[in-house]
Amino acid sequence: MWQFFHKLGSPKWFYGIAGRFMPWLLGIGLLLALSGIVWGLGFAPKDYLQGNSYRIIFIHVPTAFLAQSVYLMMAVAGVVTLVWKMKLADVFVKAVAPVGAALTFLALFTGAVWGQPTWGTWWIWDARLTSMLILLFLYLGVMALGSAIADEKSAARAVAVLVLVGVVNIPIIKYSVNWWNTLHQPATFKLTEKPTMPPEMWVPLLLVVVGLYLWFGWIALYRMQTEVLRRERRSRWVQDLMHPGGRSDVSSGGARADGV
Amino acid sequence: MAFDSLNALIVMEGHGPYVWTCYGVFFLLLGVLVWWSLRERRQLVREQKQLQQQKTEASPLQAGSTAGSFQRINTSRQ
Amino acid sequence: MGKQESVVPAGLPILDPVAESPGVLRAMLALLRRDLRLSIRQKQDLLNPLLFFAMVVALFPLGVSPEASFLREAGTGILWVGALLATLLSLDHLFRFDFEDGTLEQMALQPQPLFLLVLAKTLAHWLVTGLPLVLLTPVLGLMLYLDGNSVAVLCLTLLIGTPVLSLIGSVGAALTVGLRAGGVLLSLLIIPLYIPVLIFGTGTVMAAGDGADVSGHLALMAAMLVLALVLAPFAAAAALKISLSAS
Amino acid sequence: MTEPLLQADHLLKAECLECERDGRFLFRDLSFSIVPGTLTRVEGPNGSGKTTLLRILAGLNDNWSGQVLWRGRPRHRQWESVRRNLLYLGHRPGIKALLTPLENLQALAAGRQAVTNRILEQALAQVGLGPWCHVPCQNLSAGQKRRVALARLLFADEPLWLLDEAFTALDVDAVAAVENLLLDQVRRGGAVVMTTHHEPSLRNMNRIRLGTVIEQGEPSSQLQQEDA
Repeated sequence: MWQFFHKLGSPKWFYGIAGRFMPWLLGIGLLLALSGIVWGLGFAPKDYLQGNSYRIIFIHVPTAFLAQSVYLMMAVAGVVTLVWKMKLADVFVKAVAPVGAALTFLALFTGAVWGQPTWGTWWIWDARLTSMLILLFLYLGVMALGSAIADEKSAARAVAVLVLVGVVNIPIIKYSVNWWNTLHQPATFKLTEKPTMPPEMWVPLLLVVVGLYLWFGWIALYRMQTEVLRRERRSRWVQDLMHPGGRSDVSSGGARADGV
Repeated sequence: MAFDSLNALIVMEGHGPYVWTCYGVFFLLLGVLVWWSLRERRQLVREQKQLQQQKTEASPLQAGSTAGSFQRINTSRQ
Repeated sequence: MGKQESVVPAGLPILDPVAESPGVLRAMLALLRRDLRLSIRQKQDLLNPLLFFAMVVALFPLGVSPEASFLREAGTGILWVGALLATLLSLDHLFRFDFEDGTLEQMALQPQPLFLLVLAKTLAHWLVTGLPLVLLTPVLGLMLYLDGNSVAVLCLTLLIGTPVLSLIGSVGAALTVGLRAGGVLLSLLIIPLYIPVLIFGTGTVMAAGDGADVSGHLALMAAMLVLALVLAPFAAAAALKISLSAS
Repeated sequence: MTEPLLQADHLLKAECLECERDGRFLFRDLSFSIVPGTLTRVEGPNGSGKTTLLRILAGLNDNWSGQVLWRGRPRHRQWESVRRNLLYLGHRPGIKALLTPLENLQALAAGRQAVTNRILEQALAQVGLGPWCHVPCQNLSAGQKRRVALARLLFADEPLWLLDEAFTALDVDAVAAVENLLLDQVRRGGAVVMTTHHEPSLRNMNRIRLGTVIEQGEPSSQLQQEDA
């Protein structure tokens, strides 16, 4: 177990093993997500209440779902950074924060566009949308803090503390926003709550969710590889890898790139 | 197929613009994210390769001891 | 390396490591007293958040509408947001001056647990900013045509809420203390975390305005205070150590 | 009350210290011990990590690896005792401009040792600040502020002193007086670790020599300890 941990902390080892996983993650992820999207757009039946606008669900729910889990993953990595000082954990947080912010923005955007045909307005202070908006603020705060601190190690640890404080707050924020929502508005029907969803609807949704997770795995590993290369650029193995006219193609991050 | 024709798929009974905007922005943003990540990597690799090539040539910034000589530099000389 | 023969000069005792240090409470009180004394010497810093609070509140009748019906409805929110912003404004100074003159690192080197010292500093901050804001609220509440009952509940929620603002803010202040553009960044980090406090603060006053029993709401706010009291000093102490490591 | 006599022969022991900044090592494999009754000077050019090393020893900097032992045991099990027994004076003297010298000393001593105002006033008088005891420090010169900070050394009971550029802004007489203070501390069985650009006229100094900034993978800075 400890040896595994130690190995996981080794950037060189990580670079190689990540390269082996990435093609699979990208391939299967794209396959699942695209087939789910095609199914959802063209073949799933129309919703009897909302008509065809509900087809936004096939990207709205996966992005919202993933955006929230990415923050949780960052919090776990934050604990690892603070407790075990594992380098890869803070590489993960740094690499993944922009991706999480982009996904949150997508969830917000799709929710807003969906609101127009459903509620007749572009923005509605619905509990879920509001929570997502706050989540976006949290992501942007994490990114701002990370780039404001020059010293890499201090930046990583400061960001870890902020992410943890944020994650303690998220349930409180969700609860308070829900409560606030009932206080200010009569209950309308929610965007995504369906009493019963036929399999022709939820199977493609599930496909997109799983596909997007795998795609996230790919982009997270790719961005982590870049960050590892950047941090280790003075070390022997990176210099060998980058040797002018070297045999490897580093840009693809492929498994053959290193011969580890 | 839930739609009779390609046209019906695009129009989606009037909801087409909303749905297609969402999907468009979805693919655009994720595409930009991927492109940006790839570019970051390419830039890093290029810079690093250049750096390693230059390393053999001495640069005035690297030369000299850290103590420094504090000699005045004659700026009028061409 | 060899040990040197030490010749102890007459009249001086041999130095041995000390086992005892002054009690935690004593150290906290000393810190509290020092910070309060500093605030009194720098009276302008004491007044600034209050002035800011009053001015922000005055902007709403001028900018939106001076009509009693609007102000009565929006008054709670205006006062809460004003208090929140005023607290935020003052937070940047919580650790910054101490960081710049080196007293912060001396505090981190005290034998007492750092999180308790942070707690003492946060308490001092609340006493000189949060509490005066609460005391000023009734006056501004009357200017916004709030009725007596609402003002009383409002003051009560602020009394419970402003310490939470100070506590959560101490984490942000500790994270940004070594940064040049710390002030704006601090606001960006902290505002999202303030939202639950704001929601429950204003919600409680509104519920009271509708004639509901608000003891449950107040208990919930008190629970938030307890949670912040337990967790925030730890996070702020950890953040301070990180900021000191970077300097 | 004091603890039983030293359990280890050293106060502080550093093993394989390594500190990296911006991808470069400030120092690597740095090992030394600080023994009671010794004075150690950390030497090196600007940017070689002298202040960083002192802050690591004080426990103010966490960005390093290796091990630091306090009297034979890891520090993280006994932070209270470690902090109680070391006195650190940094670049920034820790003096509040709005407080008077006396109030400053009171605040600094409050968490450490019980001292009466009489002792503090006496200390201030002995660093030449008697008349300024009740004047806010913002009205004092840089050298006078430094003297306020150094007044702590007159009554401090900490065995280990870590002094970063303690002689900055001091006049010649004050420098000589502080040197005497350090000698007293050493004779009493305490230890001093200091950085200074001023060559102190002290004998029997150990030296920790930090090299220039080094690239990863190259030999590290050297440690020289000598009993001159």
